[in-house]
Amino acid sequence: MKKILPTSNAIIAVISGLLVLLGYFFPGVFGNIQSVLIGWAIILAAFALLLGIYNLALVHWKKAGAGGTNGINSIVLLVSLGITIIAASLSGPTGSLSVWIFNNFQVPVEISLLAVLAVVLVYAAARLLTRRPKWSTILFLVTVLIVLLGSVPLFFLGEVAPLVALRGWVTQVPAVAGGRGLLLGVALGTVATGIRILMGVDRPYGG
Amino acid sequence: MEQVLNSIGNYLGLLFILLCLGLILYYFFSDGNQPKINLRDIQAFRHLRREVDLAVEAGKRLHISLGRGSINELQGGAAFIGLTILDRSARAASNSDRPPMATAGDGVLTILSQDTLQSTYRSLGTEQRYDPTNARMTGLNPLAYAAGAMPIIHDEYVSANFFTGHLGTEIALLTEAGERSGSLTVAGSDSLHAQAVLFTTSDEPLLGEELYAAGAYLGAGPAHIASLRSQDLLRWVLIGAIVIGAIIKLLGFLN
Amino acid sequence: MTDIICPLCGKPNPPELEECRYCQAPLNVSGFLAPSDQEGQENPFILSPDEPDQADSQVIKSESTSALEQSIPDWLKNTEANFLEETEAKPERQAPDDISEQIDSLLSQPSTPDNVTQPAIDDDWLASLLAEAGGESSPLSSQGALLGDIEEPVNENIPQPFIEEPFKAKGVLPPTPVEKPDWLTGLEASSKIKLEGEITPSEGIDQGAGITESIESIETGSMEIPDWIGKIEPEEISSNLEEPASQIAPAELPGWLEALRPEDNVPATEPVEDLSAADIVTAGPLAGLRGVIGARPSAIRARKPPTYSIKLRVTDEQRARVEMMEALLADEQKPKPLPSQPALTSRNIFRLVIAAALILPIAWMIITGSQRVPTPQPGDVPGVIDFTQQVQALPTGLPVLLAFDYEAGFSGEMNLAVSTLITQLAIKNAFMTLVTTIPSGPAMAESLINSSVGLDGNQGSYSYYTNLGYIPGGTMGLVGLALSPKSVLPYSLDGIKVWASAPLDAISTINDFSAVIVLTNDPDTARSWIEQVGPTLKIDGTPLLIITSSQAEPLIRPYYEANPSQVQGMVTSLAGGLAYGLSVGNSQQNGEWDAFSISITASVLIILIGSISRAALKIPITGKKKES
Amino acid sequence: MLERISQLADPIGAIIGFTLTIMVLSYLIGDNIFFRLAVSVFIGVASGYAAVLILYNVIWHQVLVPVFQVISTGKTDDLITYATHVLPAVVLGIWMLTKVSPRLSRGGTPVLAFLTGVGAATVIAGAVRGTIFPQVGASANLLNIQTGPDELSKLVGWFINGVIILVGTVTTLIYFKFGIKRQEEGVPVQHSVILEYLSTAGQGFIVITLGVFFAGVYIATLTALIDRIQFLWDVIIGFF
Repeated sequence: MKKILPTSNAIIAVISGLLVLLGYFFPGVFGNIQSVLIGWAIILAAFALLLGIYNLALVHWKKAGAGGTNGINSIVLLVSLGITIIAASLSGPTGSLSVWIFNNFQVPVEISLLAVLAVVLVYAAARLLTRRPKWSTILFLVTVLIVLLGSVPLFFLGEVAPLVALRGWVTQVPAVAGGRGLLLGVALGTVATGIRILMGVDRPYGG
Repeated sequence: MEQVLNSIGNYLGLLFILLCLGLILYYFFSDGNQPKINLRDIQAFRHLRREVDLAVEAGKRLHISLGRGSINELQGGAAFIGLTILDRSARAASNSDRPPMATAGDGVLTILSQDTLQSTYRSLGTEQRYDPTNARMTGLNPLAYAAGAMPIIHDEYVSANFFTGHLGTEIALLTEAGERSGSLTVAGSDSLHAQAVLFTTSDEPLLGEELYAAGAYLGAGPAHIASLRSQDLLRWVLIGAIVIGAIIKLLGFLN
Repeated sequence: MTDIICPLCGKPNPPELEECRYCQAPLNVSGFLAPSDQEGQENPFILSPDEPDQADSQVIKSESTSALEQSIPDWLKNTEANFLEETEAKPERQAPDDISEQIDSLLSQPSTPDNVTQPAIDDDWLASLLAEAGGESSPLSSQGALLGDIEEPVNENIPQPFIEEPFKAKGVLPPTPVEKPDWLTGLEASSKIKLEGEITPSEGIDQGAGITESIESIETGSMEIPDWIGKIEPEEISSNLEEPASQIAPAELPGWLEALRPEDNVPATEPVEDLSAADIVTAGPLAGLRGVIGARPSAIRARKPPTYSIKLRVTDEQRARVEMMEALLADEQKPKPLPSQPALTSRNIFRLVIAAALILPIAWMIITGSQRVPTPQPGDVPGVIDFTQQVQALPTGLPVLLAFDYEAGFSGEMNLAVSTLITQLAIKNAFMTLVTTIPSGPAMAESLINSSVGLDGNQGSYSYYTNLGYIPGGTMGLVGLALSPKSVLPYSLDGIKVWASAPLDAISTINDFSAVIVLTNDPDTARSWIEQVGPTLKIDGTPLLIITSSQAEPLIRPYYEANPSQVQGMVTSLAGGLAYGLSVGNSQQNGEWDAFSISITASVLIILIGSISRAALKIPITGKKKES
Repeated sequence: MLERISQLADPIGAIIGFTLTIMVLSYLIGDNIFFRLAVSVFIGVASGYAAVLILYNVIWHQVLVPVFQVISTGKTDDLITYATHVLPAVVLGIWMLTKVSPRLSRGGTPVLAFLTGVGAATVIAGAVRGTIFPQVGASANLLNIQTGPDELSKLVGWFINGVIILVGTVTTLIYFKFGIKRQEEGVPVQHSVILEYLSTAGQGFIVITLGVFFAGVYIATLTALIDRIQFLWDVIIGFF
């Protein structure tokens, strides 16, 4: 049994993967099977998301039991989780109550977190050269400055035409080149990773 | 060129995948006869390996962030890599007082990371050490995920963070937390804007394709080496396609 | 660790003491430093004391069997016999104590001859020596007196390698007085080395100097000496790490010779008397030992090396332990995170300064509602004109797929463009089919439509739309949506089966929408739409329009610039939103553009100053660098 | 802006948003309890909303409602469709719920294996069809003489830019090459000299790209900061 289980899991993964993959290239033959399997996977993903939320609640339930300031945070989290679930269930995801909670709790915190990132990022950029004194760092910072300066009319100088032109060129020529290379590299890695799973070599499902 | 690609696109795509599969299989099985490939040095992986040992020594915890990319998405590849690294770290730190902790921003990924930990401990014969709450989902949207993982970095005696999955701008919150808590961050992501953020905020950024080499560099098995070698070969195939295609276009054929 | 071992009682004493604290014997004379001494190389006795013993004794044996044999006087036989008796007696007494094999072998060796045979040699040697430089006798004797006691035991065996030297000499020349100078050369050379090696911070130097000068002044074949030294000294330095047989030997011959010298200072004519005289005359521990003449002292002292050898082994281990301990301590310190508090404070200050430098100008612009910076024109922002035209070209009243795929966090950047778009679609009376691939999308869509201005100019009055909600499954969800939307999202969030009624009843695949407009901040979500849904859209030429954040622009731009373009129109970031608003005659802005402009200027200055100053001042990187 | 509009009509919401914004921005000073409280609220709200949305969208609309419809209409087609498209997924989903318990969790692994297999296939197809082909095609198409400008002056610039993008793409790909030349012991192994130069050039292109992306990300976060300050100011003048 111990040996059979992992093997059977791998077989399940390989077969389901192959069917879906073939569906992409031979829609006529495998198209229907593919769409059915994808439909299943979508529903399963929903179940998995519920499991994830259960995990979230469980972790914080334990933390709340432990007490301390973290316990308080966990309690707050659980309470807000519960209230949101109840409120959104009663009024529906697009009900006025849900939208009100969304607008006044989620939106301000999310934007504020991004606002914090603005300071974090400029701070990191300011000390990057000290951190990694290399030619690539200098090139990186120069590029950042060019793009920033070219993206908006400067407050005191107004629009600096050459900078705008330079920014346009940098974003449309070298950046596109590097971006394509990076994307292709990532795609290569992705394909290889996927194929390892379809080969049954990588078994992240604990087979 | 593109018309050609479009016309026979499907079959060409299948051909490409089969080529990749064939190459991996070839290198996988011929690995025994051939001398092992030399991999170029990637500092991040060197430090990642050392950090695992140091963490065990210092009785500290490793935090592996698997990101929020569901395996059902295009970014699944990065998540799979994150799971590979989780497995390697759990094995290496199996005798540590504080087992590694995984955080994810997606349900399927959370369950998969739990499975990975459990099967790793099982294979080491220490299944009693498995605690499902060591694999956590900290939030369901990007910023919620990052915000939920920050307290772990601050409070859980984390000595090193590996951010190896699909993450976005929010990764800067995690690296910032890592810096404030004095833990090392080795990070890679498939998304370019996350890489740009990591380049400035992370101690050891992994650029682009480097993330996908993690398995090979962390000794996850010959299949990973084989796939690296096939990637190196397919790289030239792509380069050839681009150059030849460009020349053909320049000469005005296929229009 | 630099104990001085008492030559008499063999107990360790602190180096600063002049006398043994147990038996009051003078210590510094012999410089019996415990082998663990760091400058151990300076002291010949430290160089693995017990092996030299064997080495010496071998030398003596070989010599006694060879050239020296015939020169052994008869009287010697008796003393030899006595000595043998005693040396045989010793082991019994010694056996109880736990002594290493070296000592046993050492004791069992008939090392007698040397003590007695030497006079024969040194007799003549000293004669010639004194004849030529009598003045030197006193330092020599003193030196000999000092060294002899310690060295005799040490001299009892010298390994073969070294003995080659004198042997060659003897092989070449018959045992006649003529040979002595040559023979002596080796002795002098090595004795010089011996003395140099022996120099201790105390009076050792003077002695060494005295001896060497004397010998060199006497020596005829002194040109050989440098070679000797050159050859031997480095070996001596490293000898306590290497095979003793090879290195220590050269230094030892003079050892036993010098050890014997004092006995030879006494006229060889009447040894017995002299010995007894010496017995009485010389003071201190040496006197006591010498009184027992050759055999006994050597036997007694022969027991000392074990002490040293044991000491040596122990101290080696101790040194090893210390090194291990040091290494451990060093390792222990490594993983500890650096004391982060002070670093954190300094970083926090720096961070706060930056925050202030960013926030204050922005606040100033916002508060004053400044309008100085010109609003970007549609032509300046790539994609805006195409986007506007595509929206204008949409047929009236037909369904449009609107994907609300941006996080609430980016609403500050995107809401301007999105609300403008919603107003435009409302003007077109398009049926907005709202979908999303992120969990917070529906609420975002709902609140934006409620906050947008409808046809009648009232907020939230536009109701010609349906919210299908969330597409689970990410990429696969999008693929499913592209293939058959109604199977992925059969109902609206209100629970209505929208696909059964107009206008969506006409929709079978995603191509049937008059346009697909993706509102996303995430370049990867945009890629998913372009790559998964785009190919399906291309079949019928349904336009794919994107409103996105500036963080996604660099990735989406190539798709827009591509030929043929995979994205037919795009509006990016605040600038795009303003330009788009301007292109449809809506030019609302309240100091935000100015704030944006001044904050960019401030950021550029911060990055510049930060890089230059920190790089120039070489401020150490704060935080936990775990570089080894 | 969204909040600005809402807060005029809704003072309570405005105060809540104002307070939460201040609490989060306090992280600039350092990690503190207020920040964590605000973040806890945020996580709870976001996750709760997501949970409800998924319940609505999938479990309710795709799994439960069709059952009532089939019962009400009694159409066999619907029944068959449901039995093939939904029912197995529901069974698998319930099966997957065994993951809740560590003891039973192994039982649910086949479901995850299925999900993983389907996901891997999607990933592969998406990467090949969505990234590799379009990007290679677009790169090859750069120098399409048909799409080039007519005037000679522009044509030169167009050609140079096209070549630069080509070179950049190729050298970037070369930079990632993992295998390196095997050399005798002791000698540090590395790419051949030409490859070294090419990959250095590729590194340059990568760094420029990352710089452009970083600037984009920074502009986005900066806009968020401006939006927050605007919001705070609006609330202040809204009340005083």
